[in-house]
Amino acid sequence: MSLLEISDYRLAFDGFDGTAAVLDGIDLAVEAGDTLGIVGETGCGKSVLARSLLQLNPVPPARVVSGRILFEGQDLLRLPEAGMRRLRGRRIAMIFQDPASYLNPLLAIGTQLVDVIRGQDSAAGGVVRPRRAARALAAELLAAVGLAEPERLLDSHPHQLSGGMRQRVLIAMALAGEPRLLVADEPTTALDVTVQAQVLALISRLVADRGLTLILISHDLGVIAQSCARVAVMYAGTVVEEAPTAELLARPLHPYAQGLLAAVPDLDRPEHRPSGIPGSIPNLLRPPGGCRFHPRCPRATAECAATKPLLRELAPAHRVACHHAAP
Amino acid sequence: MSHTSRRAVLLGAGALAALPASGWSFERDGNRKVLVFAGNQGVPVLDPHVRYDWSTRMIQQSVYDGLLKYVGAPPRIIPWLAERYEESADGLTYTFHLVGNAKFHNGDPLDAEAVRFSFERGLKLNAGIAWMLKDFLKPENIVAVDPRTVRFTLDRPFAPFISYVPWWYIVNPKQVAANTVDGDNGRRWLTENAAGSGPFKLRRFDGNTLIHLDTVPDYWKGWPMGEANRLSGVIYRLLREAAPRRAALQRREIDFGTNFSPDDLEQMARLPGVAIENHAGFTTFGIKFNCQQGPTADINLRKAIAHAFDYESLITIHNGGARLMDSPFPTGMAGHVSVPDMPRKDLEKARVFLARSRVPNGDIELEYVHVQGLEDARRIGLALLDSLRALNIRVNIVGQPWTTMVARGSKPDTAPNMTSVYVTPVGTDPDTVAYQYHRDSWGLYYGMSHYENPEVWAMIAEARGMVDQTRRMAIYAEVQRRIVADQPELFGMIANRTWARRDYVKDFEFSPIRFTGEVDLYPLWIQG
Amino acid sequence: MITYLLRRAGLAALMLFGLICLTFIIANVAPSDPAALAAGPDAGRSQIEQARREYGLDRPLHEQFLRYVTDLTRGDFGRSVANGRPVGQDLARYFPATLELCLLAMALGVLAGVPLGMLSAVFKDRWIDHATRILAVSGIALPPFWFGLLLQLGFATALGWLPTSGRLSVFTEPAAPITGLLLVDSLLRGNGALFTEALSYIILPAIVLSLPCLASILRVNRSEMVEALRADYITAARANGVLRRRLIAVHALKNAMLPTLAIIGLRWGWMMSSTVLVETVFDWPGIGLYAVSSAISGDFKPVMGVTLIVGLNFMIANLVVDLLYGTLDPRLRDA
Amino acid sequence: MASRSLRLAGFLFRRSFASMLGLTLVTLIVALALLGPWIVPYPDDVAGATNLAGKLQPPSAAHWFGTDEVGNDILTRVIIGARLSLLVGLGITLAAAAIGVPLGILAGTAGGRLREAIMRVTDLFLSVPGLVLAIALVAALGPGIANAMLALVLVWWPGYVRLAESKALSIREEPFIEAARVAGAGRLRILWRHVLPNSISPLIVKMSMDIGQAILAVASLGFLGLGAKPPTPEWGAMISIARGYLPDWWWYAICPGAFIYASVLGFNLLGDGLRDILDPRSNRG
Repeated sequence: MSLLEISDYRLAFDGFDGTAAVLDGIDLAVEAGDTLGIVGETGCGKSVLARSLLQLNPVPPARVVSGRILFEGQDLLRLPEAGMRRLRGRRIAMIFQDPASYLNPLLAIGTQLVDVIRGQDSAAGGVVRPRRAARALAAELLAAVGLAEPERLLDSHPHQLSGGMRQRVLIAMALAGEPRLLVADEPTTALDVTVQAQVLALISRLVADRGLTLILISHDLGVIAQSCARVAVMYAGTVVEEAPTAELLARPLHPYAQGLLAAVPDLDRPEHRPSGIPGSIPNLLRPPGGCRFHPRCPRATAECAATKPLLRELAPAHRVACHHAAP
Repeated sequence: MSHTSRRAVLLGAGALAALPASGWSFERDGNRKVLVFAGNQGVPVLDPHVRYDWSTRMIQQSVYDGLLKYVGAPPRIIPWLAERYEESADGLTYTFHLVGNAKFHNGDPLDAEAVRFSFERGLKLNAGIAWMLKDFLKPENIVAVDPRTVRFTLDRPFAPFISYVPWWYIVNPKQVAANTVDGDNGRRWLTENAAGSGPFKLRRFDGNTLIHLDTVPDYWKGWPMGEANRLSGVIYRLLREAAPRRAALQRREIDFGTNFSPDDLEQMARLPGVAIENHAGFTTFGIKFNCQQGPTADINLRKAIAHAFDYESLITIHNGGARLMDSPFPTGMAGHVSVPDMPRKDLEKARVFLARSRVPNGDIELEYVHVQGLEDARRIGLALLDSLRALNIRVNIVGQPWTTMVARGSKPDTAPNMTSVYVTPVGTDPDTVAYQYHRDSWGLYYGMSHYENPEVWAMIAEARGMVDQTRRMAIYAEVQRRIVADQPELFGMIANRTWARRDYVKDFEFSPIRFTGEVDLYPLWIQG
Repeated sequence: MITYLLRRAGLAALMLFGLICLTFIIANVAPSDPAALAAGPDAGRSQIEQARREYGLDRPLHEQFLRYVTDLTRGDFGRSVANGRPVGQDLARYFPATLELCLLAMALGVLAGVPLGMLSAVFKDRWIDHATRILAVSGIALPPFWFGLLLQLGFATALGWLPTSGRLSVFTEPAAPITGLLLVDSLLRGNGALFTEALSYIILPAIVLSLPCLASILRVNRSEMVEALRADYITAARANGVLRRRLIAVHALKNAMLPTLAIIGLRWGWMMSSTVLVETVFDWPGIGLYAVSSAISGDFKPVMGVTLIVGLNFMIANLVVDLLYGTLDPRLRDA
Repeated sequence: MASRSLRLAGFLFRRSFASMLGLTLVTLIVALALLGPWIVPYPDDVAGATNLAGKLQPPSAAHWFGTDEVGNDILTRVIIGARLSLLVGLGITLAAAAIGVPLGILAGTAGGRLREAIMRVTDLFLSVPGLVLAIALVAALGPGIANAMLALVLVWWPGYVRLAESKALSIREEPFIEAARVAGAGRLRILWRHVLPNSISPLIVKMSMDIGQAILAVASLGFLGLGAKPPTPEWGAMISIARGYLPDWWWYAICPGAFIYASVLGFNLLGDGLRDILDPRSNRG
């Protein structure tokens, strides 16, 4: 059994203008120890998917239409909030995009960490450790993410920290409950390029050292290529291709994935200008029928508009949802 | 702090809910009782030579004594600190002989010097009561002949002299001297303290909330109800609004209350254990016309209004508890005559007068000013407005603070067309009322009409200096007729004086000379 | 921070002077004659003139103003023409009652408003949210004088559970004040009976006075809580397993409390002004009642004094809020 | 797009129970005020007719809310009172806005000393205890609706200066203003074309709430005996008189109070609802 198994997961957002089919039949499996990257343009639903794992999408407007998300054999979609609370942080933890806004501006770093630690204790149902003990652990965690002078840091407030430090604090928080699965939602997007690399390296090291399973979400294939063994490409609420990273980079099969790769500037060959994909992402209130990519697809046919392509395994561990894709 | 059955009940809210208005009793202090009296007006200044109004004088009368005292209905003047007095034949010299045993609360004897000092102080401060005597009496003409005799020599005869003497309270000169700051003659100190000899002494004084008086056990005059029944004291409680005052009486939180509306009294009369005091009053209500300026300077318009007004409404507003005035003088005042042909509602006549006036078709607006917050005056304004619609005259009803009203009334140019004024004569002498129609009263609140009739003025001036009472009264009879003929005001009514009390309060003694609401606390006691 | 405070204090002083000018102008546009009030009802003309001289009302206006301002700097608010007492003395006498009433009302407002606001935000768009919302708007819409009368009618007259008006039973002679606040004094002296009694008198007016303030606090707190609960840092804390009650009561509330604090400061200023109505209804011997009865009788020095005290109180409240902001928000603390 | 946002506004508004309640109440009060003279049972009773024989009668078929102390029909007076209250509420709000908004925009766009001066004066008036000042002013000028309104406008306008100033300040930084300035548009034109329209939403919200508060404030002055002159039917003054007739004639106080409550509640709920749609970010209590 996989650590995480998502099948036929459909999520809709109800609004004044109608219902947006934000996630449309997601099928994904993550084995323990796996590192999976999810890539796609802004608005393709990758963050919504990531938040689904912790049931953080606000209800309403979010509404589960169908599907299952099995984590360690438990269906998260049917788990009551109380059960979910026991999972958050302890089994599945998450780090976020913009560390400035994901840290409480008014609380000291220490307080935030201690609250996380004690929250975990309480969720575990055991003894909640006293504040002092929690604080000691917090300092350890800060040290573990490579922050100097953790004791002093505990008493400082987020605005006194640099972006990279804040992201490290967030990572420390995520580690507090010794989770099995770490979901990182664009963890480096808001950071400087140099800091980005450091943070990514830190994540990779932690994953390796602690035997974590990682789901890394990014719009940047380069970031994923650095840290993930496998990658899934999302387009407009569907997974269009899933493959080992090297395989996908070498041989993308879905026209969208191909377009995405072409959009990456190749520093080695400056004359090769990124081509991009014509058209824009569809309005999910009235998504195109059949394959959601067909209005922008150079290879679209009548079939594409009529029937939705399912993920087919075209090569070992390489699955594509396209009528026309061939190995 | 005293142990009180009432407070215990008050705090035990549950017990209270179970026992609505039963098991409550007057306050006890030891085995004596405290009477609680509630009124709507504070006592800003207690100094007897600086200020008086009904609530103030009620407390002053309790803590101070005068040479003489008004009692009963009709009001009589009885000896008090002075056991007797003599008046010289020329009406200039008055000699008072003091009782021998009167003493101030601090034990000092009350002697002739104290009396002289007090009158001198009253005249010198030139406030409050000073107006009564200051034109006829100079401080140096008051002489303490011996410790028990004081002699007053007036500048010229002044017939009302004795009628004002009861309001001149005697203060302890030693205490005043001890508390004089910056030569203020003890004024600051006496505002909230007392230096008197009266039946009560001050225990607690907050003129805006509550005044607690204790009875003086060895009051020099003794206690009429007997030592056994003497109260422990009286609390004057300020309850500005009628509804809480009424609720308090119902719940026996207070034993005596004043300033209830006629409608309230009617309802309260039905409550068990509540007794209503309802007595013919002495306070006239009139609507003063501005006789010098504006449309009302026209006597025909004044007459038209006087004949258009629905006088019955005055009675209805008081639920029957009022009499219409039949003279500018209140009934019961010496010299009062019932003037024939007092205007009463007669629209025919009113229209005839209107036709003779400068505004034969009406179509004007007249201002009617009353003291802000006086509910009866406001309602009378509404009745006036309704009445004058028949003459096509509009009425603008304006409530103004006392100070504004007085300021406006001080000059004919600014005096309103019509001003509603209540007047309580301070003494029983007819001059008290008559002089309000004299030129000298122009601009004072009772002189807002700026009434002009030199013949009448001369008669009034002459009468106040006359010694022959029969001739005097004849002049006053003529004065009353002349004033009615000139119609400087719409003569209204005299409302009854009313109080509500618990029925266990005994020996209330009514005297119309007191102000509306004012009660003589001295004879009161609680039975049971 | 220090310079900022000095600047603020300077501005406050300037505004206080403006307030003095304003009240002085208003008091003197009146066509009334304070000397007539000072002299008493039956006073003759010479007595009125004497009173006018005594109170300096015969001086030219600019001279009166100068004297008023110089007196104020010595803490002298002038004399009331109604009773000749120094207004400062009366203010000192009545202010504690108002302060006690406002403090209790504010405590009620905060203690009820903040939790209700939280509750409303947590259960946003559910029935409990709708109910608290109507309650909140009602708190602002209910005429305090009318609501006070209704409460009197119900709890005092009909049920007889509580006294109708006043601050203490007439038979209770309070000992010399320590703080002037009866509830506090009675506790300091360990006098439980007095405490219960004082409480029974203060509770109705305090409830009436607290309503608008409760409503404001509730509204601001609710919307700020809604905002805070939507914030990223709450999502992150939630994702990391911070306890729900800690999340709401500390993480979100602390952020919501800053704007709530601002409204509390603002409301404190308004409350001192609206005690006028509540004190009138409940015969509460505070500065509001003092101001109204003085204004109605045309005695303006007390009204000016009360206006100054209330204005000063408002400025101080604003200053305190600023300071609190500085200490509570670490971003401002460092700035 | 405009029609869509309009539809969205309508959708949000209809979804909110409180907003709909507010709209209903306001509509009812406005309708009563407009139709008052034609629907009241005793139109004479507001002009000063007295009927002392029929005073203080309890509610009955002839007088749904009973009669008052001079025998006037309370329902009639309360309904006609709605006109006065609405007019006064509207008048105070409009006057305050008419003074405050131009000053605020001026302060926000002019900057410098002028802004400093305007804002300091505004702060001064904001720190004035409103009701106490109004009481003092009315006591000085004499009671009457006009003076009560004057007093309330005096304490009401600063709020609008604050609002307009902050809007103008925030808009001043917007690129399109920069563009307009570069394009040579005069200051007045910029004010008129850009700043004002952008301040409209919060302004509408504030005014809608202020009408309610102004009605309440006038009633408060009326209650203290500083409002309308008799026989003008004014809710607060009615309660003030009715207070003397508690508890036996309780209906006298209940009815006008309920109307004040309903109308202030209505305008506040309406304003609240409008704010949720027009100006969702602000949340002044």
